Amino acid sequence: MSQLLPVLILAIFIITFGCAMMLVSSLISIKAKKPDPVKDETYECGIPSDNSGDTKISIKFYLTAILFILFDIEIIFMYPWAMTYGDFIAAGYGVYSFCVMAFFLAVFIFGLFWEVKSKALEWE
Amino acid sequence: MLDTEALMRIGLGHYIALSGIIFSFGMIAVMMRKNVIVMLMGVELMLNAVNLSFVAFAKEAGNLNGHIMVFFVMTIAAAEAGVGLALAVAIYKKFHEVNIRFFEQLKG
Amino acid sequence: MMMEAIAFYMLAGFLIFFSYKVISVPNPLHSALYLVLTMLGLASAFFNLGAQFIAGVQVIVYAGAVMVLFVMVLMLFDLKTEIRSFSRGLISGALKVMSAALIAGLALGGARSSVTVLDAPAGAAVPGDVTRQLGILLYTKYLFAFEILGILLLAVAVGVVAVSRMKGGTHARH
Amino acid sequence: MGIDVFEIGVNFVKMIAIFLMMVQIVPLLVWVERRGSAYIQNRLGPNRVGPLGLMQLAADAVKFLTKEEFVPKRGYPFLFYAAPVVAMVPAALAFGAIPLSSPVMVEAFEWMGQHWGPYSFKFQGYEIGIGIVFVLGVSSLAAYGVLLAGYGSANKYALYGALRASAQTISYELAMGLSIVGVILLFNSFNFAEIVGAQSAPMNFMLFGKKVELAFLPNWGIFYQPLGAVLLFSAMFAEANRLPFDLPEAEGELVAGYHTEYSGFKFNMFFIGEYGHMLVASALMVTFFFGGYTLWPWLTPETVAKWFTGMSLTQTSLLTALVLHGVFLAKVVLFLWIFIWVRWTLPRFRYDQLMDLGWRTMLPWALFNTILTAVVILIMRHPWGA
Repeated sequence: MSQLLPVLILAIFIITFGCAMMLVSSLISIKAKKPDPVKDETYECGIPSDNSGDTKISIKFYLTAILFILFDIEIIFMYPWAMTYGDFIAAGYGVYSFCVMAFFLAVFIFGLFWEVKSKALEWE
Repeated sequence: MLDTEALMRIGLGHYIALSGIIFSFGMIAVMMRKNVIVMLMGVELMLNAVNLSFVAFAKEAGNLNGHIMVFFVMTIAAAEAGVGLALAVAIYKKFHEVNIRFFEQLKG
Repeated sequence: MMMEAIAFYMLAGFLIFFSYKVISVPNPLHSALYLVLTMLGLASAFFNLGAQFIAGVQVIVYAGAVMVLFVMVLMLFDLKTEIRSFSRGLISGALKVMSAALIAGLALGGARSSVTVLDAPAGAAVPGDVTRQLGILLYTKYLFAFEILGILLLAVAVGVVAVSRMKGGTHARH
Repeated sequence: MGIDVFEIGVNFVKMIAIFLMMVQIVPLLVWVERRGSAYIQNRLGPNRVGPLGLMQLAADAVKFLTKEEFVPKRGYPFLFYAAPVVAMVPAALAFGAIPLSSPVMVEAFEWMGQHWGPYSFKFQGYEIGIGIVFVLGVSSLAAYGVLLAGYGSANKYALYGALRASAQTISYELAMGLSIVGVILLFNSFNFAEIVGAQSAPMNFMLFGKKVELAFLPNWGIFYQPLGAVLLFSAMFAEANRLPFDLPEAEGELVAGYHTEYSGFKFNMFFIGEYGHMLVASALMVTFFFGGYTLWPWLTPETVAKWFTGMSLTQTSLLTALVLHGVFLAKVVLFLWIFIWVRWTLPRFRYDQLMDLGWRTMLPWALFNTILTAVVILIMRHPWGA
């Protein structure tokens, strides 16, 4: 608890700081003389803005995010291994520890290779 | 019944109660929300609640088997979210619908 | 002792509030953001319970990866509002009552067990460096599960690409 | 060792001071960036307001605060306001966990009729045992500020920019996470203090199970992990959304990316976030590969303390900490300058090139680096003959 409390306090302080600065800024900022409907429009380089709400976005982003999750977990699995590798070596089990991760990495590399091969990571 | 002394002494039971409440919320989301993506979030919530109880039990038992189990549950949960969302998105792309009632009528 | 109790109840209050919000707000995007807050709260609960590495993984995997995916999907398809977020009807009404009873039961049961079962506060602390021990345990006792999970992740990666490639999938060739 | 009011107070002030330092570095960096870019492009840069144009910072601050507020009518006000605040949090939290100098010892003293015990204050915001995992976790939250900004402003350019930015951030997070594995393999620790401590000695390593020591070189990570350092530094550029990876705000295509609709202080907060990421990236590079706050094998807290004999422990440790903090800042400033230098030297990548680089070039190289490190460490540290 005592380790995490400062983090929480700092986070709260930053949020307070941000809100306070926004408040001050909105209090002392120059106000518009009269409301202007055109100014409140969404910015779209000057042409009348398109509000159909039907934005076409490449779905490539989505597959990237999923593959990111999967690879991210595999990388997280390497962290405890990297941390204990020295202990395993010192205890004489270095080759064992290396083989454990070699198998895991082989699967990882195969997966990455397959994704590249199947053009799942291709952006045109 | 409940005396304040027991309420103030945070033990395993408190964490289990908290975990139970969060689990129920997740279950309600799965049973009663209509949006498939919110239902998937409910599943995540349930898995998280279970993780909390695993960690609490691990501390109580004084060994780390619970932590390892949490690690595995997280992996599986992430994989499940990935596949579940892939399916939901595939269906949404085709029918423009995320309502679970609609999914019941799909036929191969 | 007192501080610990206050910290726990604050954390529990936040967690219950956020997870309630997850299931009750109509906009799925707001649900996802509340879920992020719930996961961060759970991470700090793990941290308090001595599972520091697990807390870090919780933040990296759940808050930093899985929920980013959820938020991205919701933004991609602009699934803004459901007019009626809960289904209505007799069965779901019964379900609501049942779930309320379940929550009450679980909470009460947990609180009761804290009185009867537990004499000492949870705290048979794991000795030494938790993360190091976790690593050693993971690569010896749970080696098989660990390697199998590697293969599972590979299978999921292949499956996800296949699902997005299939007819009507996200990456179908037009 | 109990915690008393004095200790809590000092820790609190220290934490806030580190955050404010981060906020204050931003306008200075903006000035350096503008003058530096002008120097690179043979221009003058801002030189009118005050000496060397330094008062430009104050003028900018006034302008940020007094600029007319704008909230898009069609946007989501809460998300729109929350996004800049969320963007500021991750960098600041991560920076708080990095040790900035050696600890300050305070001897026992009498004050206000009370006895205050000896203290040891860490020269950092807070100490987290699993420092590396904490920093990685916190910086993976950076995607939310961007996503909320893009969604909250209900503008298609902002949305595109946000999606691009978050996809880029998460793609390079893989290369970043994997290149750190090499560092962890080398030092066998998640703890920044231990990593810095291991680098403060003269260079020593195991050669086929025998210990070799080279006294003329420091034991810095860069000598063992050159490839990891290059990969980590490049991934950090992408994490901080800096050129050549600043696709999210590619002016030609997306107006200004996810902060198209932002102005005034809200925009400034995104700026603080971006420069905070640069600061964290530089500090991490220094901590992992360039010895943290240590300068050279012979310049340790003990040797510095020897120069100032006749002072109390409090004074010497404070002086040491300040000197070493200066060393740390000098190293960090060097990396910050590289950030700025690269920005005004390299052109921007195309989006497909960016994703290709992340997934198909940097990730395999990071994997190669991990395997190579593991093999070399196994061969070198294995107790042969024992």
